[in-house]
Amino acid sequence: MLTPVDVSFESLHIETLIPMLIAIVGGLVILVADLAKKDLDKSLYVMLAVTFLLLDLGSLFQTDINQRGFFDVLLVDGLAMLGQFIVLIGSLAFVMLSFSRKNFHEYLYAEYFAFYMFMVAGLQFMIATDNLILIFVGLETSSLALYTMIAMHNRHTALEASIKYFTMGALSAGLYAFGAMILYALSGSVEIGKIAEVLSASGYEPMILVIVATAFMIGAFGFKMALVPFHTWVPDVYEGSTAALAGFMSIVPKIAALVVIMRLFEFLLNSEILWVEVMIYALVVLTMTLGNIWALVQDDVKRMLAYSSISHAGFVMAAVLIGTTHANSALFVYWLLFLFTNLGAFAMLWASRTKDNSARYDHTFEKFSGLIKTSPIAAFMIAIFMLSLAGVPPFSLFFGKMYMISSAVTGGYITLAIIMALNSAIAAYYYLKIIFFMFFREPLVNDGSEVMANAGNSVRSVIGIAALFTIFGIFLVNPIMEMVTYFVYTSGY
Amino acid sequence: MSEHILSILVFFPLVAGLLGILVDKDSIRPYAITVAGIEFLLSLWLWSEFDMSFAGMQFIESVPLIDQFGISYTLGVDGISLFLIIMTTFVTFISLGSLTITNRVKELMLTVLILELTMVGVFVALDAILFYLFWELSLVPMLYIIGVWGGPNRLYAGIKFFLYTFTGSLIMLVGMLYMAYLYYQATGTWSFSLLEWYRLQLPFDLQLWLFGAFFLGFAIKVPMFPFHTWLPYAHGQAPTIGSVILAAVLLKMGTYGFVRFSLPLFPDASVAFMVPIAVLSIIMIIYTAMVAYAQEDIKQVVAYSSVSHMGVIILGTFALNVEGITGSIFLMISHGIVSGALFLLVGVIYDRRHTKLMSEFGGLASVMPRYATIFGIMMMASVGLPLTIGFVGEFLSLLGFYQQSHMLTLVAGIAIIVGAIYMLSAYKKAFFGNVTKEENKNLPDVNKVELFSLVPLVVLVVVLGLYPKPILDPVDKSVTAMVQLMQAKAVTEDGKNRIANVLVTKEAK
Amino acid sequence: MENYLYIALFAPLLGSLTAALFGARPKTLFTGLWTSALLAVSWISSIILFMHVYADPMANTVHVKLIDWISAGSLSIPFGFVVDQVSVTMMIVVTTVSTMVHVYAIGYMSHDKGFNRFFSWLSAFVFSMMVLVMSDNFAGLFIGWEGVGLCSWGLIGFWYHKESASWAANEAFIMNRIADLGMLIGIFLIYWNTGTLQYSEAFAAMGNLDHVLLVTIGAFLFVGAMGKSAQFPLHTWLADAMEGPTPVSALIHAATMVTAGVYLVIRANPLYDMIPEVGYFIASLGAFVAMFAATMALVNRDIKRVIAYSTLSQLGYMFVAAGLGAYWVALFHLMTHAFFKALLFLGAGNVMHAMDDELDPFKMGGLYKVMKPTAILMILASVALAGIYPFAGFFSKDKILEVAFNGDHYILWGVLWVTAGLTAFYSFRLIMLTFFGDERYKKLGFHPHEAYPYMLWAMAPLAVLATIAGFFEHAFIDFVTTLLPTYEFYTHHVEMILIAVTSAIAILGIATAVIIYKNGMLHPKWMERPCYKLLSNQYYIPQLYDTLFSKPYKELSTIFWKQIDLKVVDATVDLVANTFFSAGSSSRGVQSGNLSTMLRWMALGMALLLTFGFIFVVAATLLG
Amino acid sequence: MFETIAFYLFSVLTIAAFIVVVTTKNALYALSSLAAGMILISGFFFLLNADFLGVVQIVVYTGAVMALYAFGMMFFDTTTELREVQGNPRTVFVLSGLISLLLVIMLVAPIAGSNVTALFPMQEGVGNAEAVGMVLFTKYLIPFEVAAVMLLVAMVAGIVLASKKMDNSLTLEEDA
Amino acid sequence: MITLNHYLVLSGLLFGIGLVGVLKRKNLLMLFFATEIMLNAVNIGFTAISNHYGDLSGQMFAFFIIAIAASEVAVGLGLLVLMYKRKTSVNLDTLTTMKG
Repeated sequence: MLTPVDVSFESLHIETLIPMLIAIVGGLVILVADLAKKDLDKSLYVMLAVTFLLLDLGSLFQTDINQRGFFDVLLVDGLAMLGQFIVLIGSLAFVMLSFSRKNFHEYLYAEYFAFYMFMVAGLQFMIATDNLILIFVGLETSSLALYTMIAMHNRHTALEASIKYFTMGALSAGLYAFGAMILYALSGSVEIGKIAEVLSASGYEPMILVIVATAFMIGAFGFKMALVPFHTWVPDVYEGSTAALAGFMSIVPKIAALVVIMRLFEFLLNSEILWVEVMIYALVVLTMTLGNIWALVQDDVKRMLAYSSISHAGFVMAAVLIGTTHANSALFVYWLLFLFTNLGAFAMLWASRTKDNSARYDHTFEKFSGLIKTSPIAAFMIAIFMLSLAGVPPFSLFFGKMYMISSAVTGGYITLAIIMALNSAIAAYYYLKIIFFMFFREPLVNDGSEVMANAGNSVRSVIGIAALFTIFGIFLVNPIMEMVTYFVYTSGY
Repeated sequence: MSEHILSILVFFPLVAGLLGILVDKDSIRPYAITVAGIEFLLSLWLWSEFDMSFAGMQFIESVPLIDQFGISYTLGVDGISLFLIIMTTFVTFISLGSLTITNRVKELMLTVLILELTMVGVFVALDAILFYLFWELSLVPMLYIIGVWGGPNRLYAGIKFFLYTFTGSLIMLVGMLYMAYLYYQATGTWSFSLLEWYRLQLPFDLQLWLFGAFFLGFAIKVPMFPFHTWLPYAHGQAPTIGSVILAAVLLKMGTYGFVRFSLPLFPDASVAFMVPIAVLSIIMIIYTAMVAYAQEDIKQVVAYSSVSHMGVIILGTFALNVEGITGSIFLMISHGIVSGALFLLVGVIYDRRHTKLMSEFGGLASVMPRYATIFGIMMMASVGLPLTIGFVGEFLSLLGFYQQSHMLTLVAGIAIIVGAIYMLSAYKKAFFGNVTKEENKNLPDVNKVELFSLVPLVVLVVVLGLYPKPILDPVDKSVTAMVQLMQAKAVTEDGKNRIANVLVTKEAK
Repeated sequence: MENYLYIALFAPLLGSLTAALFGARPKTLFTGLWTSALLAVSWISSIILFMHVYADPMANTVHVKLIDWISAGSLSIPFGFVVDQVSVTMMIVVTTVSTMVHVYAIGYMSHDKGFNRFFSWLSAFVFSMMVLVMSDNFAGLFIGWEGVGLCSWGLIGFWYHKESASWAANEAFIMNRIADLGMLIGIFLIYWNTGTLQYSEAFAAMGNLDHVLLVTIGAFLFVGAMGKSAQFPLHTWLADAMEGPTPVSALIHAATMVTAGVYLVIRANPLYDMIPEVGYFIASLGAFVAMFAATMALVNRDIKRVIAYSTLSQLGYMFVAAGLGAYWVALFHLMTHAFFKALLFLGAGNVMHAMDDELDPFKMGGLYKVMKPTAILMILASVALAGIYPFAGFFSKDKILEVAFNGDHYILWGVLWVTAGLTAFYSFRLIMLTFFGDERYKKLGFHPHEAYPYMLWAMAPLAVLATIAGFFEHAFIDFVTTLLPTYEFYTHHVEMILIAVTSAIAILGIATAVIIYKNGMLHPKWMERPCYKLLSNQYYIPQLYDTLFSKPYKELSTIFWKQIDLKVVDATVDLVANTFFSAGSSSRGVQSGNLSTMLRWMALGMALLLTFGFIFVVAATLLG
Repeated sequence: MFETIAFYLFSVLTIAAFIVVVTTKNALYALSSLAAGMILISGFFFLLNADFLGVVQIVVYTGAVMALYAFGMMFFDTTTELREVQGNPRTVFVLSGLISLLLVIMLVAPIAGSNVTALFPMQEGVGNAEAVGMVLFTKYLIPFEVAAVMLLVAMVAGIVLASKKMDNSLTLEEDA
Repeated sequence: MITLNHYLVLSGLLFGIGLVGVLKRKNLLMLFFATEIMLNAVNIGFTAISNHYGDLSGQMFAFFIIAIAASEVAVGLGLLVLMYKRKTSVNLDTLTTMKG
């Protein structure tokens, strides 16, 4: 007969749940508001979203580190903290972009913003646990919401993007499930911590199954992180969705995936199985290089940025490969700085979005030619973000790159460090390309009014903030490094 | 006040430049010139405040920037960098003063001021990352100058200039990071401060690798053969002011880097690489001189000539003795002045005829005697005639390197011959003979504005040629200290022997 | 005394600078007068210095140190000047000749629009020459060395609109540069081995240096000397230098600059005393050049070039003396030669003036009637050159022959002896062709006229010196040998015979010349002779250099630029860049946009991962 | 013994059914054989005495999912068989063949599992359903709730995407 | 005797079949069928293992996978409906506007 269990409330550590709870509640509130009164203006929803995200952010730091909650399903360690922090910052920044001057189809829906909140919640769950089940569920929650949001932009490209993303997502879900199954088969547990224990106890035997599991996990998260050859969705999905959403995708879901990857591969890489290291090394190099090379030949800025974000993903995967505390903190530092730079870049694209759907591309290079003549401020903004992406000091991302490369050096991966350096050099070309168009060409397409056509005030302010962070990043790097290193170190990575 | 003079020097142009946005575009010219002038005066003030009797770093300012990672905002100046700074501000001032461009002049002025910030920054930075920061940042304004005011092929030239140097310096960055890591291993704390790094004594093989990394960065900037091909394009396409600053200052960053980083950090590697580098620089000297001789475009002649001269500078640097290094530093300054002046002069004729082909000219000496005279003086300085500024450095560099290798110096000495050949033949083509072209018949001679910029240069060329002492002494002091440091740090026998021990030679005298 | 030194040194500079101020202006007679005046001042102070030093050669040498010039590491070079027996002699020679030439030039250049520029350059030259001779260290010497090079460049190319002139100027400069490299290396050697560049200290330190090293130093320094004194194989520039105005030739390419090489050897006598083998080489080269140049002078059809070649051969004589250690003899001949050769050139200048810059003596003849004074002066100079008693040339040249004989270098002596004859012949060939015989110029429609009187007066002092200088021989010996090593003659018993023999061949040469060219000229068929062609083409050496060096250099440079720099070095850089780009553009098709393909890429990734894994496992199990 | 037979029987059937699913041209066949396969799989669940799961399987799949698909198929008239032009089928079979081959080979490897201790052991005399319920509402409470959110998202998404509102696109209209 | 490996192999095979479907199908609807197959294959595996260890987590996982599959179906069908409205086709070859 089943013995009744009594669960004391304290043992639950409810505070570990609160952040996600807030996000979910936010989503529900938005839905309810919509039910209560039809066609409220989007601004209300945006502000609701912002409010709840802020609450969420605030509630993040009231729990202490390395706290487990709810029968040890939730795990709030430093990684979780940082991950959620970045996710929330990113979501906040990008949701602000919904205040576009032009109105797009998805903004007619309260659901859009509800999805946004649910997605954030899903990602938070994914981050704040080491339980493969919860990771899977969280991941799917966020993904499903994301697919829908993309489709809701409601053009043929958006639909196409959504379907492609969805289908490949389904495949990767299958891969994930299979991988998890093998791990479970090996260890009889679905909690990464336990799996690690058991495997190291059994000396990673049978090695062959460990390898299978790893392979499938690489496949699943390679898709999320857009590592070559699992990257093929990226350019199309970015192109199909709005610049705002594309920017979001380039930052937020990836950090969630990164955290999981760090949890998962931390011990797999420490196993004596050389294969894992080699494979990831190869993936990193491939992703960095090919991403760059394909970005070189793009005609559309957004698509170019898509490829470049692939390359950046490869860049941070290097940190996972290296796996030292230095590297792991470098990863977060890089991502935080990358967040603001990319935010700025995509926001500029978003600001220049028009409703001319005749051409395939929204943001061709020609569109920006001679921008310095027509609207210099915009030109300088874009220039700053591009230089930062290219890693030209003193713009913020340089320090990310620097710290990352230095982690490679300290980790003993000199060759990798040099490859990273050379890749940054290649990347510089396509970032400069748009600068060349803006500054060294005569205006041909438009009188420049178009470039700020879609920029509402909040979009402008977001751009401004991003620019500030990018320019004065040099002064933020130190606190960021301190914080990140503390969190990463305390959670033992 | 004077303890923050370096920061003032660095950031004054930026601040003034940003304020310049408010100035109306018709009156931006005087504004910018004034700013540059003040900057120049500031640098002179620095000179006056500078303690000649002290060999080490002076006016050191240090503010932690990224404490976590040992990056700090550290500035300092010693005899080696002092005159490069003054040269920079001076050249900027002159080139702004002689500016003839009229379109988008406001942008140009501000760009040049920002460029000045970066250039001064490179020479005063004592923190590797700070140095790198200014180093990279200097590419952007220069790219802008080339890209906006350049010739028809400017995009290609610009991208080539940028990517080439960028690639090199990224490798250098890796080197720096590794260096910092070594420091970390040695001391347990991160630091990018150069003065801290000087205290490291590295094992030989590490030195080799790191030297290689730094070498790429510097060599491409210098530019050393075979990395020099971006330079002709950049010069060919850049507007006069761009070429002047590029030749006068930007190239010096590379050679300065060698002196500031490669030599004191990796003495043994410097010794080990001395011969290959010397060979490279000899190829540079002779080969590019011959290429210069083959040019049809007078600006290209000057461009290649500066590559050739940089070869001599490198040679002097790698003499690894006080004479050579002092000479090379003096040569940096003199080449800055001379090549700057030559580019200005080319600009003068270009403004008049809008062509740079020597075949278009001929017999200018009779049409524009003053111009011809000034050009002649500058040419002689560039050929390295005694009593001009050009001689001192070249003489010392070769003299210095002679101690290391007789044969190589003998070959390198051919510089003074081939140099004379291309310069004289170019001068002959452009200035001698009869005036053949109708449009050359009544070209106006140099006017007041141009004289304003050229005369000071001429004066400098002669005065410093006659009396280089005020510059040589502080340089010599700092270099002596540096060579002693290298001597002390050298780990290999060969290193110890090759690096001329100052003390001994001093006694011998 | 220092002040006199400074005056002597800087007066010409002052003149040059003032003239330069008017450089671009049309002729202002003032500049000519002013510079000449300043040179006179310099001349006077040189005389005073001479007196001072002469009074007590041991004690009274003036030595000043102006300022430190270059000091780096253990190297320290001052602007130091010394007035000792040798340098003061040189000063006298230089100032005298140059003063005269200046005065002469006022007339000669009077119709040239570059009048002021000319004087500026000319005085600048004198200044550099003074620096050269007065400096007390090798670096200072080098300054003057290059300075005179520069000035000669400016003056040879004075009529820059003439292609030939500017070409000759560059040739001269570059050839000198080649030599200067040698000199520079010599200086480096001296510095690194003695630790100083001061003459006195350096020579003192050389005593305890390895012999081979000394030989190297001597050799390299002499390379420098060869360039300046246009010794074979660096001689071609001198003849071409005649493109310059005649006063220039007189001053630079006869009297002063070209003798700098000799001066260097004399100055470095402590060094060359230690290395007789090099000295002997110098002497033999000198002898060879003497003969070589004389032969070319025999047939040349250009007044100035003939004189130039004779200069060359006389320099050869000087080197013989210097090389054999008879430094004072060399210096003595240097001095006398300066006087009569300058005179000769100025005379030639008059002739050119008369014939509107016609240089071919075959177009002249019988000019004696119209320009008697010039003719007399030139004959006088030629006699001196030929070495007929009692003219200056006789004393100095005979001494050199005697030296050669004395050192038992009979071959050298023989060569020089023959050369003496040739010298006499060609100089009188010139005289005859120019001033006597039938008046060929008439048909060519020239209207020759005598030069201005003051030009003639300017020549007069030189003429006097050319006549009487020889008689100061003994005083000269006593004076200079207080510094230079004395030279012992063991040939007093044959002295008279030698003199007789030499004079004989000289007279013979004159006689033949007179007879052959008394009326008309050599029979045309002579001109067909290969040897004649060989000589008149200067042994084809210029052509040889052109094909051997100039042309290949030009071609090679073009190849370097067009083929290597653009097609190889630069191309590789672009290639690297393009590979990346083309890799991108060719492989972007991977992104076909078809969902199935995308899924298959993912599957491929998985397949690869698993395969590698499998392989790895198999390998691991096999390898254990 | 019975287990063995059942296993092989079910396996063969399932595999057959699924092969039909992936190969047939006719959507109806595919759908029905998929349903069949699902039911057979639930059979495995019962074999592995996971009764609760078996029930869920039948209910969810053959109930909900199949119904959905059926509805979908009615919506797009799949009576007209959709011609699938294959790029080159070889790649497909090579890839998937390779993968499944490797999988099979690798999965033959014996599981050590010696030092594995069950977190939630199945006690004697406790029905699977109760046990599952117990675990589900303690340990897996959070995932359960999240799954609820997920289903909500999915539901709303379905509604939104299929709704009339999507027919006219604001994105495509000028200056809105 | 049926060991765990039998089940694993089976699940592997089914997964492979699903994969074939995913790669081969152009009809999106039927492609989704294939994904369902994959997930179910995994479910078998999980249940088998959970039975092998006598541990319930596996069943839990399977349970959640079923839930996930279901919701994917919902979203997927929604997308398909939308697509069909636009293109009157569910063939994924019609979705190739974005490439390169």
